[in-house]
Amino acid sequence: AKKNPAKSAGSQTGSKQITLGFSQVGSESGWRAANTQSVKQAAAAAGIALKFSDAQQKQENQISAIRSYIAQKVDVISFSPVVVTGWDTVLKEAKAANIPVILTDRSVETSDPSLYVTLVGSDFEIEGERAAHLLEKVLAGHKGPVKIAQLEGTTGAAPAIERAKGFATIMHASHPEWKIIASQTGDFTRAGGKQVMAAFLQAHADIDVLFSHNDDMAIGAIQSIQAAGKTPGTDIKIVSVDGVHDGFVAMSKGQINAIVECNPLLGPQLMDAVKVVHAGKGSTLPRWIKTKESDYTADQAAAALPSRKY
Amino acid sequence: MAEPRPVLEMTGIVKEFAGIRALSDVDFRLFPGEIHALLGENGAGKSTLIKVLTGVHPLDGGTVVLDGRPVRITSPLQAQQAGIRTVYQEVNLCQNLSVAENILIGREPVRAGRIRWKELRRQAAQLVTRFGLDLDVSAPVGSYPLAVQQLVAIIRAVGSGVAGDGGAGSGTRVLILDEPTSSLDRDEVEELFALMRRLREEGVAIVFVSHFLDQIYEVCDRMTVLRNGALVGEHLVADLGRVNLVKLMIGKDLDELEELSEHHGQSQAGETVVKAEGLSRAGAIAPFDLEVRTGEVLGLAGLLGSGRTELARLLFGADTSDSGRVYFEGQQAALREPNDAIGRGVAFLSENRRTEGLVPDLTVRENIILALQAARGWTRPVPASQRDELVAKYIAALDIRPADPEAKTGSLSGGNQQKVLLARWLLTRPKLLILDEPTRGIDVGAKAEIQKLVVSLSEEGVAVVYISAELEEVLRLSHTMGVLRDRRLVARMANGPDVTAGRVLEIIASGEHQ
Amino acid sequence: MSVLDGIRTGGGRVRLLQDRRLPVLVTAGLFLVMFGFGAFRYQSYGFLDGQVFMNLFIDNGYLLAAAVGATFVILTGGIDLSVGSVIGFTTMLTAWLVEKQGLPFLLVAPIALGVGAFGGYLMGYVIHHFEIEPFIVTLAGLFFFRGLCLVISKESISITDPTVNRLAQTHVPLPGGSFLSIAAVVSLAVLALAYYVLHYTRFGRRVYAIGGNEQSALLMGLPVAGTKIAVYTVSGFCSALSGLLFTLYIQSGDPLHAVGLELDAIAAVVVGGTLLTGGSGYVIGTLFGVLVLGLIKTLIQFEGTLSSWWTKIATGVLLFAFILIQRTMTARRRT
Amino acid sequence: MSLTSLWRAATQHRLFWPVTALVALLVINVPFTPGFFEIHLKNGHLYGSLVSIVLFGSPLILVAIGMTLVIATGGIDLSVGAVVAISGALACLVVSKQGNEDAVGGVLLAFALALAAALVCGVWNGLLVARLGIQPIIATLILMVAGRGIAQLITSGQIITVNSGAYSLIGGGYWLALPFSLFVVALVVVLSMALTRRTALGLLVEAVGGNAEASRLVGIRSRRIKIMAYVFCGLCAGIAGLMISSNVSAADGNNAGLWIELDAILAVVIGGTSLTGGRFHLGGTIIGALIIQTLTTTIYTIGVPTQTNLVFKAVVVIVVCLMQSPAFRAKVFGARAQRRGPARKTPGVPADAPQQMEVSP
Ligand SMILES: Nc1ncnc2c1ncn2[C@@H]1O[C@H](COP(=O)(O)OP(=O)(O)OP(=O)(O)O)[C@@H](O)[C@H]1O
Ligand SMILES: Nc1ncnc2c1ncn2[C@@H]1O[C@H](COP(=O)(O)OP(=O)(O)OP(=O)(O)O)[C@@H](O)[C@H]1O
Ligand SMILES: [Mg+2]
Ligand SMILES: [Mg+2]
Repeated sequence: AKKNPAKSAGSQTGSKQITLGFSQVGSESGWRAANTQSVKQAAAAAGIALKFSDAQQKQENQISAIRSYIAQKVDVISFSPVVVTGWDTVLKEAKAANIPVILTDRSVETSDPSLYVTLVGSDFEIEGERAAHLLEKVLAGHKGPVKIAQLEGTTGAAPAIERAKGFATIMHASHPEWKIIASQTGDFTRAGGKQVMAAFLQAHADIDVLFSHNDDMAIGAIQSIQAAGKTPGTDIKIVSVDGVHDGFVAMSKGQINAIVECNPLLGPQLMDAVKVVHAGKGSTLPRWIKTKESDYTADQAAAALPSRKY
Repeated sequence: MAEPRPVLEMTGIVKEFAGIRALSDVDFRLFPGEIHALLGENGAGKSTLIKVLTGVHPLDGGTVVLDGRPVRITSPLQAQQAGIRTVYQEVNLCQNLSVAENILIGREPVRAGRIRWKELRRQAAQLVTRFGLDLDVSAPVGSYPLAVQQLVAIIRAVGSGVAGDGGAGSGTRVLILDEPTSSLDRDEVEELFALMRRLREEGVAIVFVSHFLDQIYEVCDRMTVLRNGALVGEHLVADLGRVNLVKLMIGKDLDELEELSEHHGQSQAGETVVKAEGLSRAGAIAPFDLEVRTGEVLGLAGLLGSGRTELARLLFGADTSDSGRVYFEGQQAALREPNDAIGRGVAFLSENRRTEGLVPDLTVRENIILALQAARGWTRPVPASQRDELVAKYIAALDIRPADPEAKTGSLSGGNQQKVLLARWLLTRPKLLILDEPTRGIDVGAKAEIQKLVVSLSEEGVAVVYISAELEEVLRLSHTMGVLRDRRLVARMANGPDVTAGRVLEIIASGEHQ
Repeated sequence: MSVLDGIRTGGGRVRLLQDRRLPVLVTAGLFLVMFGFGAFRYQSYGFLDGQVFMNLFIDNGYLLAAAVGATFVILTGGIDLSVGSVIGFTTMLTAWLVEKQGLPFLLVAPIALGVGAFGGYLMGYVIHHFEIEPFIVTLAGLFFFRGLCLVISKESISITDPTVNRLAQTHVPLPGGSFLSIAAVVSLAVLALAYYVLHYTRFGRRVYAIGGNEQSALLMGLPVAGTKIAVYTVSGFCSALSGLLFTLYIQSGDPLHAVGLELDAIAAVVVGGTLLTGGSGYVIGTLFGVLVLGLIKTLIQFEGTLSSWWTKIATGVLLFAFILIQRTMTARRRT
Repeated sequence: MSLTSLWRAATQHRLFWPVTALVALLVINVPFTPGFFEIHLKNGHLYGSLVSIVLFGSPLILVAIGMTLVIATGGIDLSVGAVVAISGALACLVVSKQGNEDAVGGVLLAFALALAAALVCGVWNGLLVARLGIQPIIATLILMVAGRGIAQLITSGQIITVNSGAYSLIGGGYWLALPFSLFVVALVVVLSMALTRRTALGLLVEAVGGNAEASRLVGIRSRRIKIMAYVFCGLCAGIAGLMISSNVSAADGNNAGLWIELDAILAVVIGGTSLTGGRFHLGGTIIGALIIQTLTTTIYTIGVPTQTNLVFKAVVVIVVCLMQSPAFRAKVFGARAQRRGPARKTPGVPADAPQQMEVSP
């Protein structure tokens, strides 16, 4: 059922159609799936020929994918870096082949900023900070020390590290009374969140707040909290990141108190950028095109729920 | 002349396996330039003594003195470096390597650390031919029959001594051969003996283990007899007659052997059990016809590599045939897998017990029950009571030691393992029993038992195909004889007083039968 | 002795049947067929550009180095699961020493190699002397080294060291305008060395002997202990080397680098026709194994229309198709 | 005196070291979680660390049991993780498609389909290994890779959430105040014990694993046996998949059962079954699985810093394995053992042996 790619190879056949080579990190979560979805749809809508490849969470795959895009002489290359470091070589090759590069979702560390045109995405560290601020709202009126349990994402993964960092910054800056008494990785999965939370509840009778690096872990944790005979959202306040559909469902039930949205639907923004870049006006773009995101608390949940696409 | 100093002296040797004493306070001494027989029943402790000496098993007690210096040998490597070369009972070669490598590995000719392959093959070929063999030394050793492999193992052991290269092995002081002849034919045995004598002249001390008394009396100067892991005595071969020797070994007189003389009365020709027409397998055995009736013992004679095993394997469906048909009790059978044949009441005792027979991790009981169980299928286990009774019966009947159904089969002595495999097939009550080298590594007493067993089975109407490297045995037992040569069945004849070893050898040599 | 003539002829036949080079040849052949297929299907994308072929080496050089090490272990009938973690650890250690401690790369490299080799040695020692299954010991190794990565730092460290950059970006030009990376060249050198060691040194033959039958090898008086431990040391060393190549390739240390790479390495070895039971196989086969895996990736990337899950499925299907054909072509009659 | 002999007998027992390790691990928790061994009733069901160990450990136990049989035949199955994902995904898909997710009928249908899929996976592996003679590790690697893809194909990359009391029972629910999964595991264990030890299957499996060629020559249909083993393993993984997804009432094609194959193999080996095939011990496997689950829980409860989780796990694993290794004990505690070893007493030479030996002139 594979169509002969030669047809879709716009750039070769001289037509005006733009070919975009997009290398996705992988498909590790619902969030990611929504992200992929959005990119594909936006490309179709914008009439851009998309060459998509999935790196299965492996940087080496992403690099060789980018290489193959260079070999295929696509017009624009875009990718969401699996890690922040180690892109110089391949990006230089892209530059040498003068193919412009657009980052999505997360940024990279590089010696030479001219290696990519712009970044379409969000900033995990800031998400962490936003989470902390949301928690302030949630805890409004609460007196005395706050014992926080943290569900980290996959150890070593950028979002996990940055979100923790951002949260900690605010905490240390302005909340001496907050204390993280337990922190473990739940690998961004529901099962992980549930198991870890169950163990936390055994070990610490007195957790006031749960900060979860994504909704899935929070949802898992909620089940453990209930199993322990407590009411999530009341006995234990919960703040999490992402804003996937199920997260909002939980929030509308009052089980999650607040969610920091991290919007995967950046396809349209990306495609706009691609067009601009291909038109050679890349320099006009900002270095960082922020995705449209907002923060939600339980009271807004019900209203927002219907509009959640992912 | 004054007695020379022993090259090797072992005193008070003790070895225990999980509390069982395999050797208790055994003394053993070995003089330069002698061939010393190590004798005993199956399980007496011969191989264990050898393994303890060469550092395969750690000593539990006792001392070893080599050339007057006490030594502690903890690995076969050390043993080799001390000038002790060994051919262990079960052929120990690396099937994946070529004959040449198996002979010389560890002592490959190298220049600047680089193996000289041509030279390696040359040396190997030289050793092989020196032994009167003619093999393709670059073929994987696994592709040769067991007998050939055994010869290769021997060549490896003695080779080093003979081809005095500078390697770790030069200057063999002691050569140990644990049942080297168990699967050899006369000619190879002759070659081996010639070599042993040559080495004896060179002052090498040789330990020789065998269950063939004639061979003992043919080459050995001195013998040490073990029983149940204890020393029974050391004698000059000249001083001790067979009867006494046997008596020493098994602790009771043995006259059954004589009694069981030239049995091959009229095979009360029953109806045909198996009939092969033009059965063949390329490269292994030429098309042959053959027929065995109930109660008939068909003996197959032939030299090493003549195709006896192959013939047997075809009848059993262990290998698939290229051409020809097989009939069991009249109707034709397609043998794709062994269990096609087993379903028709065929049993096959392989000559190669280690790779094709035993499941070493399983207990004696499990190994014995295996064939029967396989026949019944996994859904119908043999009832425990019946199983234990059967197992107990055959352990007793074949005198398997230790008589413990829970013992790990892998830890049994060679001969006892062979008996376990025999028992495995006997309790399937086969109609056709194919025995390939059934008495390999079996001691005199047990051998007689097994031969009697064959006779009684045939009297009960079981058809038997009997393969043995020992021509006398075949002649003694079989009603009809088949002679193979170069993988072809060249002659079939009824056995009788007129059929003698000489005559058979004649046929083998000439290749046709007048 | 003439009775053995028959045997000798038989020998020829049987050897023909069991020629151990067959799997390698088949693998190589199939690889070429597959490549031809790709060339035909994606010609319009410059698949035939010599560089696409060279990229196979550039993008899989580190895998080749690791797989070569794994070949040694597998030839003895063992297995090494720690490969991926050791690679990850090496990238981390290198990056940390170079960037955070400011040591020169040329000093760090030998340290890293030493650490990897020592790790392998330890595992080999435990495996042999304490008779614990290689699978488990090296699995513990897998956990341990991955853990060490994180202990060094949870965050990835990018390497800005000029030496590294130079090494990473040097192109070794080849006739026809295409080029190789230093890493690719090194990995090919390792391959050649390994071939020499396995086929022209006593050590190499001992590796095969142990794989053929460890018990026999012991009774034949070969230094089994030493060889086995050495083999794991070699594997550790190759993994570390692979880690360095990976560092050059990616110019960063990341605690999650090369997760699960051990399976790729093992797959490459096995696809290359080596038996996991040991004793049979050629390191050259491993090269083709690596190339095949790399080619599968490349084909999928050139296809460029596959969604995430179809990528996985396609990988599995291609692998299956490959092994199936290889299997049917090398299948031989039981004797 | 008799006590020491009793002690020796105990230490001889196969399960001694695994059980010791398990107990030790459990005890480690007490200082950190004083109420570790407490179990009390929380809204109608038992609640406590031990309970959750069993609850979360059940899937691993199941997978490990299946793996044990495969390993006993001399094989290995890397695809169990993928199978877990597939069955979970399929079941959740079916349930979520039901109008009324709580309808028992729909849930049972989901189970049936999921297990059917798992069975197919098992057959596939079995055929590759037994019929085509592909090396197990690579044969199952194929499904390990492709299976994840299939699972994601089913969920189309999303996490399928189900809100079905009936469905959440099997992996997350309680029955008679006990985790329901406990009963499932118990059932499977009893079944597999019966299957292997009441019939001759166990013996035949061990024979095939112990010496394939010999087994062929005694007429064992080793192919069938192997295929059965892989099918059984697939089914176990399938049930585990149902449990895992039901436990969180959601199917995650990408992460469900990720790397569970390694833990399962680990459990099997810790339980005393050799990867080379042959003898296998289901009891040991269960202990092994519990050890691993306890280890996981311990890491969470005693507050090991995230980045040292793996080092901690590695150390525990290696210590457990060393303790089990006779060679290690011999080398380390060897010295004493030597001395305690039987003093050489004069052996009983049979009476009829010649008392004085003639020596050659
Ligand atoms: N590895 C082992 N573990 C336990 N018991 C053993 C082991 N090896 C040998 N034995 C026991 O030691 C005793 C002597 O065995 P050994 O092989 O020395 O007998 P043998 O004289 O060589 O007999 P055969 O003539 O049949 O070869 C036997 O009872 C055997 O069961
Ligand atoms: N040179 C050889 N190369 C490969 N296989 C061989 C060779 N010689 C013999 N064989 C194998 O050996 C068998 C033929 O010898 P076979 O063992 O049947 O004869 P035999 O009379 O039984 O010898 P033995 O007395 O040693 O058993 C076949 O399995 C054949 O494949
Ligand atoms: Mg013996
Ligand atoms: Mg034979």
